[in-house]
Amino acid sequence: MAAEYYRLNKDKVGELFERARADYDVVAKTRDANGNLVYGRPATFDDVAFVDEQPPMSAKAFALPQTETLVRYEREDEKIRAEGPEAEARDVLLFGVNICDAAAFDIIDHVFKWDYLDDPYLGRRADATLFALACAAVQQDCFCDRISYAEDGVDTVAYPLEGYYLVKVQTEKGRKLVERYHDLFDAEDGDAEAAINTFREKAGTAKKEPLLESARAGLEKAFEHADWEILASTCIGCGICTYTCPTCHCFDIQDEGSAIAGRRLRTWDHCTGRTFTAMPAHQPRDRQYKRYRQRLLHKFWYYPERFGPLLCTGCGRCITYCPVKINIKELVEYFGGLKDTPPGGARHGK
Amino acid sequence: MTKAEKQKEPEKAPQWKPNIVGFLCNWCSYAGADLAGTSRIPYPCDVRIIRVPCSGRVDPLMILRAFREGADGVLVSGCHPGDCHYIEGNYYARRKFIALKKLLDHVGIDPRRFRVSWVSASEGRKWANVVEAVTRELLEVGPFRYEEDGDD
Amino acid sequence: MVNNPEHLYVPRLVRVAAVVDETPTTKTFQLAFEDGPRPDFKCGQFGEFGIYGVGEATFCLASPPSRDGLDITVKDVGKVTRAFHNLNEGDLVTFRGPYGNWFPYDGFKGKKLLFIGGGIGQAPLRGLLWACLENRNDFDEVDLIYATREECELVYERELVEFEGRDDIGVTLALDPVCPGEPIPGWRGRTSFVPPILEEDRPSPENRVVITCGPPIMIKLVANSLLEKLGYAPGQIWTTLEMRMKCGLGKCGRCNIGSTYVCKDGPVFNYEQILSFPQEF
Amino acid sequence: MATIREELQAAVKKLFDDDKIDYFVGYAEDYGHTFPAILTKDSDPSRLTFDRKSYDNLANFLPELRGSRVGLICKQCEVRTLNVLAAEEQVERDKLVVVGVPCPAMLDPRKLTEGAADLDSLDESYWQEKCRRCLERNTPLADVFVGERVSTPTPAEGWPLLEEVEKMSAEERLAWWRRQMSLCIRCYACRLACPLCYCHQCFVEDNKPQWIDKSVAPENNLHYHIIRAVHLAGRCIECQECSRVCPVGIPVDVLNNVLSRDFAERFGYVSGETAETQPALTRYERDDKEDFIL
Repeated sequence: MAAEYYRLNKDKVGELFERARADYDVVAKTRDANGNLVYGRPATFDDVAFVDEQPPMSAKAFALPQTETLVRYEREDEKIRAEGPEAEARDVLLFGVNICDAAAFDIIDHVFKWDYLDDPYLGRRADATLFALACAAVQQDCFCDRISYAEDGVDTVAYPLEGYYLVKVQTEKGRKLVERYHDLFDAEDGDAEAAINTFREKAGTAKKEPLLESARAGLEKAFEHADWEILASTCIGCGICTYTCPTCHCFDIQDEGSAIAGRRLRTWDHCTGRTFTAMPAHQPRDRQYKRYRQRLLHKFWYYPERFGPLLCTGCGRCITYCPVKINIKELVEYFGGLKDTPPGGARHGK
Repeated sequence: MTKAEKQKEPEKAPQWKPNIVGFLCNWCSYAGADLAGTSRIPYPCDVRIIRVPCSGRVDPLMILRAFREGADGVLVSGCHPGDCHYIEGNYYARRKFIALKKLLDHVGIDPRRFRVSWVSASEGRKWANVVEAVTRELLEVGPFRYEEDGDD
Repeated sequence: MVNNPEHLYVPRLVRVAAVVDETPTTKTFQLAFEDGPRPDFKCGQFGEFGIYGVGEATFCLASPPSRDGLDITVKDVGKVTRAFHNLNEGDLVTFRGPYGNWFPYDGFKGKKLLFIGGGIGQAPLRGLLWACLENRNDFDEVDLIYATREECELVYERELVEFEGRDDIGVTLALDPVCPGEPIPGWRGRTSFVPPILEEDRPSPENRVVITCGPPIMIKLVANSLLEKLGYAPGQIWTTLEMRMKCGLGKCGRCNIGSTYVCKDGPVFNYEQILSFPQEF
Repeated sequence: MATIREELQAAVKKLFDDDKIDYFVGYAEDYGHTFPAILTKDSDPSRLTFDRKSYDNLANFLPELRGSRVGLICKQCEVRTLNVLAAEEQVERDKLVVVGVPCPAMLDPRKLTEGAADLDSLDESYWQEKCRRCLERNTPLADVFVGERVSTPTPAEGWPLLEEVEKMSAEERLAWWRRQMSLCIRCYACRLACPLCYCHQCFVEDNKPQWIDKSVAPENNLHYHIIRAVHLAGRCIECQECSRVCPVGIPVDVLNNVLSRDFAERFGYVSGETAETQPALTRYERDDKEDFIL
């Protein structure tokens, strides 16, 4: 559908949240017991953090939960009864989600819907409406200005302008949301796209060349680059970058329970971990730098080669939360030939 | 079972009996328990015994796994200090259990849920007393259940 | 009961009809479908087999589609395979599949076929081998080279004996040389790694395809020998790759080599494709 | 006068030029962060630094470089780590060149607000907890020392957060830990950032039997953290890396502190103080207190 533009008065946001709670399962940023920002289910608008700041965990868990039951089984005498989980039919509204989190869903849709349809994921995805909030300022490690991901799939985006939110509606789901609460929205009569562009320039989120997409040609030649070994060798192999990432989607399938009853479940898994590809007699990625290289190349070469978009929205979490601050953007630029100096100055030199 | 149903369940039904997992050293406590049986000493039958070669074989992992599988209490029993079949296994075990006990206490798991005893092969009576004491304590403490969160 | 066919991850239940001890660490399970017809499959495909409470593992379908049920050959190496080894006739296991691509059977017609198996790598070849023998007239020469480390590690021993008695298939068995050149007492085959055998017998590349599976190092050495010493083209060599897999559906990301999903685009590849992958395997 | 940065870079250059080391493990500053970097002879040392954001325990990178000659920046945290590793025969001391530094006390990244002006002047309230307890700011027994020695303030007593938790009742503690554990995403960063968690196969990766369920649930997470603490009993040197790296802010080190404090009282040693002390769980006394045994 063609985009539509509305105005939402800043003092109406609370009302929108409260009223949406009657129709949707509303997810928004809030603070947990430790004071950390999380996507949760705040009971009132007072608990909602309607801010730019990113929670450590992205919003992907609402379509791809960290642990999810695939099959429940029960044995009675000689018979085994097994069934998949019942589909939960509930409309989720992701309220005030960052654009980088919201746009990620469209990107990972590709893998879940090519060939076999992954119904658990796609079911939840279809039930989710995205009401994104555009950032007024870039944060320390993020680099969405360097990735040209499409935001067209984000149902609605609210741009905080002077005195009001300019709400851009891009999908039918978004239109349904605005229509439901139409009395809160006013028509936008000005040149909305121009206003958005100005806003982006000011926020620092306007796209800047060279985009990281252009690094792919270089990356395709850099698989054997000697510096992987030294630059990625500080990677400790934890799962922080993948688990906090809005686009990382790899998972493991495990059984829990006994022979009598239990469940088969899937949990997030990470390619940077030692056990990811380990087979009894063979470990193809036997060094840590190879595992890190897989993550980087999957995002900036393999995935776009297969499905089109980069597997990255530039949210920067994998830099902010990385224990050793490995910087994926710098490494893409370096190995992709956009930059001559390696981050931190380390070279293998062979 | 839904959460609501679980809550409706009485916490301590009168017939409730604790699930106790006992890790017993093959050389002493297991024989001690055997002696208690052959001597026909009556004692509560709520301990499910797992025979291990030495109390030093008992890894804290096993104890936590037992809780995870539904044990209300875990009892580890080995040879008296100085009597270890392998000379020093129970001395090492003792230090390990100090650490585990300290941690369980700290995270708020009732200390009565994890007990250690030294019972020799000749102490059938002592074994019966230990089981009696452990069972009695667990009846006071009640069933062990982390509150279920569920993922879906 | 009938599983919901709509749900991607809910497996079917199949019954273990027979268990065959192959080697001290390998068993073949003949599986029967009772809840409905056996799904159609093609030689080279694989399935996700599992035991409830233990987990799932990936096994190739090791019997020709013309036979009833299906066979899998399982080496005891891990958690799930160990549990398979403890199964008895009549037990139920879970099955999802068939998944993946298959050998281009029709494209092989009229050609000379050379099968090269190594150890448990004979299992993925077995279905195709039997399918070819069942339609023997569709093919020119058919040969098999099968190598293992020790004699007791030969799987499908009875079938090998049968092949040796047939005149429509050439069979070469080989054991890894402990001391090169030393004959192994009582051993009826050769004592050599596979590449020297190839370089000695020199099967000509003319109108021939090689189908090989085994440990990664064997595949690599065999391919090098064929390409460099015997003048084969990469497109004449076919293999099936073993990668750690979980979903089998092109979702879980575990079996990626570059942008290739081994579980969807493979497991069967010709060597031309393999050479185009990022060389991490 | 040369800054510590310049001195450090000169020292590293000299170590490479004199062919004393194959790798240098230090901190580099780039793109607004200070992070660990492994340098070779051909690397550019001009980004090497040592500042108040040099958080990582660099001893963690030694296993990856085993067999090579390594130069390593050692703060007090690394020194204590090396002592434990030496007691456990995990480090080749003769292949190691210890580069000593005066430690200015590390800042707690969670207390830093963005764009904090002058990092050097931030007072104790911004420090990491471990730095308040530091026994010696200047690396002892360094092979090379760069920078000017600083004085060490009197170490602070006590573990504030641990003591706070201990004030609660047992039920409250269980609830508190459950709440913390419900945040855990099992990324295992705490384990992997820990220089003393060097096992090739961790118990969480075992699956025959599977001790800890893979599903992310508070009880599974709690069991993982308890066992990890047991494995670090009497070994943990309180570098607090586990807590610093936690992406969801779980104070993982509190569990370790429970045992550090108890073992110090019970067995009378501070882990990593010397290279001679064997960790408490690898030895025993015949008369160890056994007040809890029936």
